[in-house]
Amino acid sequence: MNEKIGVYVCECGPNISERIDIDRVLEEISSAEGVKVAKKFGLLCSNDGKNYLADEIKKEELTHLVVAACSPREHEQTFMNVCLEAGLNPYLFQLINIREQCAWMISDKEEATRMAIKYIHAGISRVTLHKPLLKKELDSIPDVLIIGGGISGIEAALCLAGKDRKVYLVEKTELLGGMVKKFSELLPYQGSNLAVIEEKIEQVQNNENVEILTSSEVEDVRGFLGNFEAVIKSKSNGSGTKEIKIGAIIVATGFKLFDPKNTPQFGYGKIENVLDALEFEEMSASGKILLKNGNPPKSVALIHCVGRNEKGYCSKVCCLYSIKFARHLQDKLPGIDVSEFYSDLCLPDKADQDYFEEAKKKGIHFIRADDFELKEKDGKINVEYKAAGGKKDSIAVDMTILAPAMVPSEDTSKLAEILNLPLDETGFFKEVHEMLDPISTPIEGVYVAGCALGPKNIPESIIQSQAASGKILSSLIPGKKIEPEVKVSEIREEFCTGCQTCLSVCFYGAISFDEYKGISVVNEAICRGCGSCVGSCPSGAIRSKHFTYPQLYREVLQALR
Amino acid sequence: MSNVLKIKKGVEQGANELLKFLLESEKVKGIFTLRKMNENGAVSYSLITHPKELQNAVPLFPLMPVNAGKILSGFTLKKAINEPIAAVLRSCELRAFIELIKRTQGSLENFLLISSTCGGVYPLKSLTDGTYKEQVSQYWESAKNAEISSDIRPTCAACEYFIPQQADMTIAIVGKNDLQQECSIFLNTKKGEEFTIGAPGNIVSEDIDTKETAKLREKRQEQKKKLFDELEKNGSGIKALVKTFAACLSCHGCSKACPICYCTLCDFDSKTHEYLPSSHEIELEQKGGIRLPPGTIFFHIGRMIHMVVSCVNCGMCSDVCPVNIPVSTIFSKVGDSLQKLFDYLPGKDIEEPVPFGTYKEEEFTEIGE
Amino acid sequence: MTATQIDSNKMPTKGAIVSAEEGINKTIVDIFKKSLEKKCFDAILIPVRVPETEAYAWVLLKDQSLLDEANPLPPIISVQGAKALRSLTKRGKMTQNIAAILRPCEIRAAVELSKLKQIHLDNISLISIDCPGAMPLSDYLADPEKSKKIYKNVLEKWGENNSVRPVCHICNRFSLPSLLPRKSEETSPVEQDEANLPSIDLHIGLLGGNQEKIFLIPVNPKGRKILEELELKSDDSLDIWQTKVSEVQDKKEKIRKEFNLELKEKIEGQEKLTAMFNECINCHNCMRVCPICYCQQCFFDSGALTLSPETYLSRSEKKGALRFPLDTMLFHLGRMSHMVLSCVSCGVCEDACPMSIPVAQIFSLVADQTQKSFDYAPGINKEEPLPLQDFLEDEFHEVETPKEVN
Amino acid sequence: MNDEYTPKIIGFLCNWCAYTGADLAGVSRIQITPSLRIIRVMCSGRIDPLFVLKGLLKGADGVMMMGCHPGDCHYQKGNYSARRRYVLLQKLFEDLGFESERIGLWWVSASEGPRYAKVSSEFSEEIKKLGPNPVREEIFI
Repeated sequence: MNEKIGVYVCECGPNISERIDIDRVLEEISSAEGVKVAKKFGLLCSNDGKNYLADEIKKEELTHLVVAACSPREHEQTFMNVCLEAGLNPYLFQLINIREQCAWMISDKEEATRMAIKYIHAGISRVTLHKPLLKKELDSIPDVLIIGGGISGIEAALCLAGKDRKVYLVEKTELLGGMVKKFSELLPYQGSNLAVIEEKIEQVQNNENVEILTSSEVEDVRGFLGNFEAVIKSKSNGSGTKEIKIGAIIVATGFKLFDPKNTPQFGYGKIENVLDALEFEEMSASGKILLKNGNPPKSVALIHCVGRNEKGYCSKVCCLYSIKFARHLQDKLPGIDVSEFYSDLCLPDKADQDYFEEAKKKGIHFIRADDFELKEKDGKINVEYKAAGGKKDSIAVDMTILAPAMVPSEDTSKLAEILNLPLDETGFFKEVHEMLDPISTPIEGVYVAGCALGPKNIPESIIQSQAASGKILSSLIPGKKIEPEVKVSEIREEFCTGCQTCLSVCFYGAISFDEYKGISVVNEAICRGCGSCVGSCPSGAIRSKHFTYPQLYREVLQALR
Repeated sequence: MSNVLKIKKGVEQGANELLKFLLESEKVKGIFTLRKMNENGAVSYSLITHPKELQNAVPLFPLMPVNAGKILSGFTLKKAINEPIAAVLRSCELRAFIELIKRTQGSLENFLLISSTCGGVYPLKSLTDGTYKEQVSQYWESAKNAEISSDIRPTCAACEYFIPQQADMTIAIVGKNDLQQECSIFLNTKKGEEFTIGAPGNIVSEDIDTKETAKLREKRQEQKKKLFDELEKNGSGIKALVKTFAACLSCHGCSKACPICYCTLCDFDSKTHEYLPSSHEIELEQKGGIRLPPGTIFFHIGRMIHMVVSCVNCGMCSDVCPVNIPVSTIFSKVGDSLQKLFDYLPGKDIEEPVPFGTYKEEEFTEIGE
Repeated sequence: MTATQIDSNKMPTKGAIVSAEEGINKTIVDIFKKSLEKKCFDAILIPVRVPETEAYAWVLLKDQSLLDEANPLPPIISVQGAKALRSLTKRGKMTQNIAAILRPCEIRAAVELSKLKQIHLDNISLISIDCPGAMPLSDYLADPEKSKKIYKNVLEKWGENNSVRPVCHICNRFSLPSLLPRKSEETSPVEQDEANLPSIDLHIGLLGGNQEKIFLIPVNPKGRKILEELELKSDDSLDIWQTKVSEVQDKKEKIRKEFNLELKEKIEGQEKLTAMFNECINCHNCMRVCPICYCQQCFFDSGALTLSPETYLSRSEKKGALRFPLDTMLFHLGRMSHMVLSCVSCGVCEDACPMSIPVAQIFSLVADQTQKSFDYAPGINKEEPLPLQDFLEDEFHEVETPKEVN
Repeated sequence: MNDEYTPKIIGFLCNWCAYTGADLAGVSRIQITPSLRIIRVMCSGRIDPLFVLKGLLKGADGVMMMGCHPGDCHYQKGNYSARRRYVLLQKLFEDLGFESERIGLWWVSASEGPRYAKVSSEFSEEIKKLGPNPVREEIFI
């Protein structure tokens, strides 16, 4: 072996120098096999430090670099860049964490020093087994697939098309607009006039960057960020399928309403004139708010939170639209008696409170209650309930409008399977991080926006669509190559027996089976390098680059010296 | 209750009768079964395509030269067979075959699977030293009385899965007191029934699980317990393992004979686990002495980690071990408890995923907290 | 002359005679304890009995106390010593000085492996010992106590007690010095030029010592140095040893001839051989324990021979039945063709065969003939190239097609 | 056994949660006994049971596996595979009469510096009680 390993210990100001006897470290390790130089430096991550390292690599003609400093989570990349500019492959470098793991954690200087030496020895014997790895670059397709032609999908389409991206907008039904299309009006302070929605739909339809595929569904998706292939099945024109190539995907499949039949106490489907929210929206949109017998209702009960207990979450928007309904009824049918039955009021946005207060002024009764039981009683609906105080009570009304929970739309789970996305316990898509990364999914290049993630109002959905578009515009730039993970798994053909165990533990679908050769094959562009497959391969045929068995084994041995 | 084909002949002749019928009626293209190779009793599996060769067929012969599951896997590794072939295997061989198929090491397609309620087999040694000749005489007697026939392999004497899973037909042996007069062939599947249409003999309806089978299962379970307890005599822990594997030649014959060890090149035979002279010298410094070749225990436990959840206790490992290490006993002991832990019975259900290709989010939740 | 014939005049004539009242084993062990004290070696490779068992394992040891259970000549060969040595030095040479005490066939396998770059002999002193043969593994395992008694007798009645394995019973290479290469007919191995040192440094002679003394025989300067360091004079005469060796040698040669003739009878002709291998269950134990079979991945395990089911069917239809596992014959003959020229007839293959097929006997018979035809003796001379890595221009004309046909 | 004895413990930590958590412990200057040698892997799913076995047979007194809490795996489900493999090892060691207390699995999130310090110190104490791994003296493994 003719390695020329350079070992550089960072004093990290006082952080390391005061708690570890660096000189002893140097004298211990300078004799290790393959080590050409062992030196210390004040602050290696400073510009001086980086220049110093770069010069050293060139001057000493180092074949491998070992830096003992802080956590790789902090400065691994920094020093890899140094290697790069000094003409040393950045993967022939190992950063040893003697700050967090030794200096800062072990009070006794002796011990800390001893531990540091151990770590560095391990690093040295490991680095000699490192293989130079090369960054790969792949062309990327800037086009985007949007699944779902509701308001979220439309908004995203407009954002992206506005930046000259080709967009495929796939909608299951015959027409765009989704749920919003069914609404009679928006909240007044949202510009109650539905025309704004119509405008958006029109804009999309007239935008030549947007290819609209209605009555269509996504059947299959293969590939990875920048290079997806999707199969779109159209139900209308003789169920033909269409193959498209895109670089990113936005899922905006929205929601559907909880079926009140699952909560029989509300009599939905059994008792006449018990409607759910959407049915009422359509009714009022049609301008004819009538009972089955053709007469307008004189009294209406609105019941919130239908299915909330069953689902276990608040659907956020029901309170507001129920108030909207109440005021709508008052406007259209003067003198009508309207009662709102709620258990908790959810009025999150700044304008909501006033809207609610006004409603109360207008004489709408707000009754806090639960344990409902609706019965038909001589042509009317008798709403029995337990009031807040706990006392049982009831009123008879002509019409009841239920506000059911929002639940994931049809075939959400099917789509999740196709895209290999996780769902949360409520059945909606699961974001990477509710707070820090609320629209990304574990699959790079696939985003979710709007009610597909859970109950939302229109503004929130629009914000998310814009956010998703922004993510795509900033990560998928036309002409710019994408650099997939380098520390991926590789399969040594001659050892692979083709048992396909690895396929079953790969959560990215990065491994496929080559029927002809009878072996598994890793798609390095999809692989994220987690190494689960490696841990599962009995033949030892899979290797995770930069974390191979021998490399880790060297660390084990050194740990036990 | 299932339909049973009764052939009015001794069980062995009856079985041959069945095979003869299947081949002559051209319901199957060939028959895969044990065949006599010479007079000192050597038998080996054969694919028989001509009826005349059936005269040497000994489908129920109580010896297991190799695990047939391994053979059939190699047979169908490249692709599935496209014409029906009848294969006569024992319960553990069938289970092995199914485990292998789960790992895409073969295909069940177009196989007519014929098995038997298994009385166990004799160790290969008894063939080489000729002792099986007198033993075999009482084999059928004890099978008939649902006894554990003496001198069968310890693994077999302790096997409770002698009623095959997933076979199309099962030739009943255990506890059949009319063995010498008639051969009862249980038709477990539609396939089994179709293939026997027009076969000699009459159909009756019977249940394969009987008092006798229950009785034998009990005896075997007791035997199993005894067998496992015997392992304790070496004590436990690393000392015990060292004693148990003291004579190991590192020939890895156990893994070569194991049907579940399907790797073309065993990880433990690969360069990955070779030692550099320097690491030898480090260890020599630490211990004052090292065993060569190294890694004896590492190999056996390592192999265990790789395959034991799928171990079908076929006993081949012990049978081929040149130094009589009770490999199969150790593996079945560990296998037993791990399979219980993952609620997995190897070879029971071809749809059931292998424990390490899958997981449940809600399992073992107490761990790691 | 082929290396198998002994010319006792050419054998080393001087060595150290050490008395062995406390028994051969103890005497030898004590010598090696001393060698550790005197730092002749850093470590010693020798069979050691595994505590609380009757098994023997190879141990590379520094710690003298481990030598208490050591036995340079156990009743059995468990792992072939060359295999142990290979596992130690396959990936490179040792930096420490190591003495390896091996049986002649193990030494020879080691030398073959070093030619095949599977063993690095640097810093390793090979020390051979007169070998009365080993007992069949199965016999020993069946009753260790009895076997040990028998083996004592084997050592006493050298060459007569045939409870050793057949290949051992007919082994004519039981004492290495008799086979060592020489610069010229006149010189004894000790007077070798440095360039062509024999594979072993030291030999432990037992023959002729009838359990009362042993002979430490240096076969090169290094061997002499070792004796000096052990404060042993190496100028005792070795006549008794020599005479006994050649005496046993003659006996063995005779037994060998007869035995091989009979064996030939038994196996010659395809049918007989097929019948013999018909019992093979394809476990490949023979290959796995064979010291010469060094391939990481044996071709016959590689799956290269796996065919499509159709092919198997049609093959079966030709004969009416097709035996599985397939290609057992192909395996044995193929393996033979791969390694028989280097076969040292150590017999471990036969020991490991669960079907008791006389593999070793067959292989050693074939080895005998093929090696003769190349005038090659495996593992005798480090410098002698492997027959198939070497050729003479003027050889095997008999296999050529006649140049002119009239 | 003397008080000087600090056990040799190997810890396989996943890069995203456990290792970051360990760093946090350092940043928060939480002091621990210097018995644990960390080996960083990308995901707990990468931890090959053979590493754990090898570690113990090579004389480690204990082996720790640490990964993200269930549901938080950076690679979605890697830690579930890890958990199964750990359970396998645990049981297998029990069945073989090994001291299965010498191996352990813990979920440690990136923010759980204190938890990291706690579990590693506690484990180290446990191992101290067990004493050195008997394998260290064993020549015939």
